[in-house]
Amino acid sequence: MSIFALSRVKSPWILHYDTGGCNGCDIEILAVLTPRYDVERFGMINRGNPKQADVFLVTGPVTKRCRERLINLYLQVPEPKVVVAVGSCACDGGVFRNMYNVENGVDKVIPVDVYVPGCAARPHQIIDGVVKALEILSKKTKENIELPEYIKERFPSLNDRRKVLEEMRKR
Amino acid sequence: MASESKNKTREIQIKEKVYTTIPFGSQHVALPEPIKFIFDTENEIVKEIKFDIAYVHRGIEKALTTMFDFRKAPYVVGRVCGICSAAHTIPCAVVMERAIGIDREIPDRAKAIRMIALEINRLQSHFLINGHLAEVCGYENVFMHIWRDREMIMDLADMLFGNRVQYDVVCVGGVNRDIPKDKERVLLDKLNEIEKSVEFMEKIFTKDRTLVSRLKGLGVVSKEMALEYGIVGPMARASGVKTDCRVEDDWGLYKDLGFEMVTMEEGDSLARCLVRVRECYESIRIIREAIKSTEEGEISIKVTANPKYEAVCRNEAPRGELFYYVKGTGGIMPDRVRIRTPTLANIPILPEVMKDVSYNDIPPLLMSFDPCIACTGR
Amino acid sequence: MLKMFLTSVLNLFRKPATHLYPFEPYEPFEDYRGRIVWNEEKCTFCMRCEMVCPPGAIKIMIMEDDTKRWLWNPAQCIYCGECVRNCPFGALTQENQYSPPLDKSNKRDWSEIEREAERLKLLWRERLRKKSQAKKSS
Amino acid sequence: MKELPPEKGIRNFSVIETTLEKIREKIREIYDPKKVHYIGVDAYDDGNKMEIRYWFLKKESNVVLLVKAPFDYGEKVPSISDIVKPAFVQEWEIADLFGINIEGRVENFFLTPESPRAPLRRGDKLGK
Repeated sequence: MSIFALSRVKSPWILHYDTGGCNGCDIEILAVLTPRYDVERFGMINRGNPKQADVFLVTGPVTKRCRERLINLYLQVPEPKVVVAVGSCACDGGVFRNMYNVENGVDKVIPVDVYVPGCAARPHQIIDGVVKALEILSKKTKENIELPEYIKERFPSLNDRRKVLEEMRKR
Repeated sequence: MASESKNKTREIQIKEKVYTTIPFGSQHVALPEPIKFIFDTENEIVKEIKFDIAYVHRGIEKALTTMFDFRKAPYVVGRVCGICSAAHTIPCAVVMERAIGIDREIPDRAKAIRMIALEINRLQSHFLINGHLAEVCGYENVFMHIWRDREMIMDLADMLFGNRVQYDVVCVGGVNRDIPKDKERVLLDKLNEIEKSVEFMEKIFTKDRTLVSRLKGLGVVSKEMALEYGIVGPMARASGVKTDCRVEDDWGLYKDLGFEMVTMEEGDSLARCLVRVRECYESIRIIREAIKSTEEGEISIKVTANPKYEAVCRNEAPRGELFYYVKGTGGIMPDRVRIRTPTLANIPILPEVMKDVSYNDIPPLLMSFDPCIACTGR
Repeated sequence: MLKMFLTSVLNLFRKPATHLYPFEPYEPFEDYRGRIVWNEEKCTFCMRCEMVCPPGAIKIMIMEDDTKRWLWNPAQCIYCGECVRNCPFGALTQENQYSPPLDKSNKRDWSEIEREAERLKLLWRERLRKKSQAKKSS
Repeated sequence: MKELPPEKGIRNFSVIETTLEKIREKIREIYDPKKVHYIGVDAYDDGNKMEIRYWFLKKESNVVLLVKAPFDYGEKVPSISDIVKPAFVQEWEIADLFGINIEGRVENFFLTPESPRAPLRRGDKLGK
């Protein structure tokens, strides 16, 4: 299936969360939505609601305070979903690697499907990354979800996961 | 005594009944960055505000004294904030030069290129926040227009410095990339186009009925209040406070080029917005003058010593005064680096301004203050 | 009203602002700071690039048989160009092409490489010391 | 308690040295919102003693002013947020980052329970 056909079949909606980066990639993600690059050509809309999202764009090196929120958001996005780490600091920590309040990248906390390098990532790179993410999304179904050990340990059964979510919401 | 305590508990009970708590953030459509406000509202009128600004705390101040030597410092502090990256790298480089004792020897061409980087940075930041403000007001059309024109400035930065967001052009001892003659010509041509789009922006923000009626009289900051809370940047200038670090500190050539400060008296959201629009003209003028005033030549000097003195530098970032302090000990890493970012000075006034404002006016009011959380958290 | 009508009619004939990126190719500006390219013939493994790199995206591995490898992590690099400017032999250059996105199959585990490089460097220093001791004794 | 003049080219700010008891009086004396702009609060730890520092700007002469007072670890530091209104945010910040006991501080304003305690401190570790 070509990219164009794929994008016609699916209209992926984007959820974007900044986990403590420098805003550089965030403004580039916003720029992707504006007339010059106009990612709405692929049917993509940026929505703040995790329950409606398919593609989860994460920027930033994951500070300790953002970590719980990131896991919470990740669990709220319905399956199948793809996670795109945008920018060097989301991939491997970037300049913030090994600072005391930083987790060194998104993949230490939640599973990541596509890594977009660049500091700050260009709109072209983000489009490339999202297109690649859509390829992965088309292969994913609800059955073949691979949960990472980190999340499995924390939430062994689905019921537990729901309970933890409710507790998080109360906080 | 007993009746007093009874009264108090009754008051609390009434409070609990009437006040509705609305969390805003840390993940929200109107916010590209993580910041959290908790509003206690009474019939949609905000009564109490609590804020949490530390989602982005990474520990850069500590890392600058333990992980990176002073030559790498400008590249690291550029990542404090991506929107005002040049505004961070310049004072960092200047303060290191002052701590070494070579700040008088920086060539004029390097100073001019630093100024061009800073002003291009300011232009794109002002375009960004004004577009975002229009979007938050529900005027998506203007948002798209302004962001389309902003791409011209991003292209300029891309052409001159090699990256759209992180310029990385400033290093300790000067700059590491010159602007050749043919690029200067393209830059001057593009500036005319940008000036046209600034005119368009000014027309919209002064004449459009929807935007003006939405923003006028919203979140008024009087001059006394601005002085008392020590707010900085375009927000202070919109209240009539004459403060601009470009003329107060002498790292650049602003005094030689004749700098005019833009101030307004109203102090409401519209004034803050218009100050930013009018500053764009001044920025464009400064870029032109900076190109004219210097010839191609030496752009950097060799740095051989390590920082050994104490020094401060104040710089006007797009959001206001940016303060850097460095204490060197003669080693390769400084002893203490303090970064006081503009938003840190503008945050204390927010609960005061947001009190007794209707909840649906909060997003435009917040955006007119232009908070940059990546700066605040560091 | 008339003005509005005129603008909308004119807009029909104006070129669209959108750049249809994945279908239309894009050529970056000629000195865009993109990928770092390493020239093996010119490199003397002086370790300068590793020293000046702010995020630590360049690692030089000295294997146990004294062969050397130059490793660069595109997902860690901040593309500042400091290594290129500081290379005394011109072995590093910066292309104007940006890095393609990576996925699980082609992304390196950088923390493992960092650990390995540190371990190998310690071994190398040990070997150097032994060599110099042997020279002294002879 | 005397004001040291700025040294040109080396240190471009002037210093007022005072003690912890007198710092509130001193700041009340010099601070006037119309003439003096408040910049920020900072602390410094040299391994033996700590220092609290307040940065101001004299608007007329454009001179940056530093008011500093040394104190021992664990000593209670008075807050100046009733004299200088916007000081509270940065006071809470450095209280967290240096583990200083400032009046009216909020726990975990900048740090998180999981992050290291008082990361910028050098000597006399917390929880010892």
